[in-house]
Amino acid sequence: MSGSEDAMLRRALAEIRPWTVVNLGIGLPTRVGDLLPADAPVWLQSENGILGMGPFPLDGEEDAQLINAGKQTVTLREGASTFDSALSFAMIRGGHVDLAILGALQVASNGDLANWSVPGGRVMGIGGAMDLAAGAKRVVVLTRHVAKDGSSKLLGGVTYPLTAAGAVHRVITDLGVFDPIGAAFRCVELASGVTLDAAREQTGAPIHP
Amino acid sequence: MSGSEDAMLRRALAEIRPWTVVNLGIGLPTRVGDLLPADAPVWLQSENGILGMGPFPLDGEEDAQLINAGKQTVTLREGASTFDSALSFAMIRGGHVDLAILGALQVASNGDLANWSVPGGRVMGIGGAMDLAAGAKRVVVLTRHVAKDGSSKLLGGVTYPLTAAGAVHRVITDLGVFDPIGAAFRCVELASGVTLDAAREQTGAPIHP
Amino acid sequence: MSRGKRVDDVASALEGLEDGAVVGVSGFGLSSNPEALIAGVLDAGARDLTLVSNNAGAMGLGLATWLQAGIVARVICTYVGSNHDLQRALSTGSVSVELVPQGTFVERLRAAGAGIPAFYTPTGVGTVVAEGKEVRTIAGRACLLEHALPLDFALVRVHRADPFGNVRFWRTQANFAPAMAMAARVAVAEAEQIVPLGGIDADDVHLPGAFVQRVLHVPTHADVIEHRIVRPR
Amino acid sequence: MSRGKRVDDVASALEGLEDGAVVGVSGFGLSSNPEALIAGVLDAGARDLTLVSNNAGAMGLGLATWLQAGIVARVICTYVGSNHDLQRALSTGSVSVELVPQGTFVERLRAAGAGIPAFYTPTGVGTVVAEGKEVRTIAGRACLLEHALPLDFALVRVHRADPFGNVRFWRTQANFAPAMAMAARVAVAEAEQIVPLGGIDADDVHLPGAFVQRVLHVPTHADVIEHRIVRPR
Repeated sequence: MSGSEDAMLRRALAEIRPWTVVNLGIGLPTRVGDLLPADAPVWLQSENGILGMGPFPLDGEEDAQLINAGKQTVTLREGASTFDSALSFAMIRGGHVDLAILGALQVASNGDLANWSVPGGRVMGIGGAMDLAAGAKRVVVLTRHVAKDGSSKLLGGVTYPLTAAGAVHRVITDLGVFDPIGAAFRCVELASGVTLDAAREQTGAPIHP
Repeated sequence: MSGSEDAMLRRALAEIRPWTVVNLGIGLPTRVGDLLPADAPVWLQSENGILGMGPFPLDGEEDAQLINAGKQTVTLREGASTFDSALSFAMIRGGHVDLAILGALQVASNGDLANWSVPGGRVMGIGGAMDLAAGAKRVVVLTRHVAKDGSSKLLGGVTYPLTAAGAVHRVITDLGVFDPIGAAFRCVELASGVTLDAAREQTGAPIHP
Repeated sequence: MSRGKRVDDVASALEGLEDGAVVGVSGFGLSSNPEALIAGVLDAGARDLTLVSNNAGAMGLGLATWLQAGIVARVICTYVGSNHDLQRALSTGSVSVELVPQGTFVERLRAAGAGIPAFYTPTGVGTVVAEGKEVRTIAGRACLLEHALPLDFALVRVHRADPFGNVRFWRTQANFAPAMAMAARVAVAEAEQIVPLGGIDADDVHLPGAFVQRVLHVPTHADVIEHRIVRPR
Repeated sequence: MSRGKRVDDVASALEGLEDGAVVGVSGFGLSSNPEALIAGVLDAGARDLTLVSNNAGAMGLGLATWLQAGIVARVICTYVGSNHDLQRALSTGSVSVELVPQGTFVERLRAAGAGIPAFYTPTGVGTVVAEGKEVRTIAGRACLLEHALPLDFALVRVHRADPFGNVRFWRTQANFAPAMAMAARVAVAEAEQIVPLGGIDADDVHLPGAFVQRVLHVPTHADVIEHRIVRPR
């Protein structure tokens, strides 16, 4: 793990309040869960039907029918519950997930999120992405600020296929924390050693201090 | 119980097939359940959240939180399940109740049913009546042929507030068994000692033999 | 045992209940009532309530005491029956009453909790229930458009709860409780038993804690039976 | 033990499965698959199927074998991911694929089973999913009209079943099974364990037998794990 990723994960962790329900998207967001103390009163939701995921199983204790939405073997914490997908998405769409931490391909300053499809790329599918983005009470995006091709992921408007409009409340990147406020992002904080000007240079939308 | 009521109940019982789900309305229909052998593989549904009602409890074994939709203390048979009202009405409205045996104030030859409200009378409420009539796979009405005021309950059209349109498949009365077929009822069978002419005299719609 | 969502008393359980609130209360007639919470609302001082309940009490008991106390402005229910207080309120017009088919009633609550703002149902087409509603033919069948019914508070009776608000029901106790809890901004579970986290196996939870905001332990209840029918021994 | 809805073999379980049928199959990737029924469909001879499944198989296994065999004309799913057979079918156009958000996917199944012909959801507004669909603002929020998704057959994996078809699931095994069973004309439960009537307490039934038409006992499964992640001991 790079230093910046570690800082990103810890900053995302700080968004989590006790006794709440949190859904962590596939990839970097999933790893936020690894930082949670085992006895933290936080209930990780997995859209395939778990509220209260625990850590990965001990070697030899994995159960093929106890997986998360990334199809990884997982465990249950004390006070967990299992249920079917209809109830799971009632929970998600109905606003009972307090916080979703999701990955992104692009986020716009108006809160639009694109995280399911790259034009011309392989079709991966939608899964629970649209429901989570549209339904969670609070949506925090956790992503590197700049894509591998050098383009900024924080833009004035998304150009990739939309996941949900106006859905994102906060973006945590390796450069800092930015809230979409309409025509611009507001800079909530900057990562260690990052200047506002540097962040602005790498962002496709205005950033207000 | 009068002889004719006994015959009506037994005729209604003959509508019930093994390994099916049956909802019995309040009043006379409920009493059809009393005729079922204890081990009959029939699952009585109660819209407040039971599939598989058993007989009334033994004195002293009643449970205030195990009641039927008529708020009577009941028991569970082997293989029963309990659930919430959302699932219960999903079962009803979704066509998973094979047979509903319901009471009626009026039934029309086009299958229209009125069984929840008398104009000018006390408002009793709708309860599950409209969902059961609209949702059950097969609706059989069990009622006396003629109301206490001498008017026929089997009519060319209902005049009381409608419960559900075109919902009724069969009517079992003290005069016989009659299927709504549109502009008329078809006489399926006559009760012992009842002539077709006698049934016609007491019916507000044509009866085809 | 961790405190979690547990509250110490009825007053804390009802904190934030304001005049004009829309309050759902589970139970079927007098069966499976959250009795302490129902009594507590009388003391809480909130008035002009919209009561969402299948029967709104019976025999002068339960939610009928709210009608007697005059704190209810509007009732959304499915059945009036022998609830004399509601009959009286209906005939004098002291409260407005919206009668809803029971399946539509619970589906509207479930919809509110599940993020479904409206749905179509065949139930009620051509009846008084259809008045003023959009009718649309879908897949060859006429349907009514019905809207979600969100609640400010849900007061629900449960058998067992843990500090996160995971819940189990007993027999026909669930009825409208899950849908109401889902539909509510604040769902309060009146639990006969409290168990620690892990006291209910994950596969045995009837309603996950995500849908419950407060848990109140009330070990004993009057549990009046409306129609006690028994077989002789 | 009473026979009830139990069938003796896969062929009996799939009786009546015809060309062009709409078949829902539960499971999340290769987890919790009704493996015997999936294999049985290859032998049953029905073609031109519409497959309703979250992933339509993975790693060339499970439902991917249906794609390989060319018996599927259309897939309704939520995720393609690393299902190479589905990727190939997509790119060659050999099957038509309808991608649905997972919440809408399961709600459409649940709606079909619950007698709700259509509903509104905020999910997918402004996205490719909205193409050709009615958009309507309800309670201030733009929503899509989505229709029920009824099935001819549902093939679902369950942990335990009794002869009436009452069912329990294990851990994350349920996923789409309850909604699919509800949505289907014929729901077949592939059960690891069979218990007599009464073997599941009424309060412990996850899916009542009203939603299950046939029960097939299949005690062992391959249960391939796609991403085995463990902590060292």
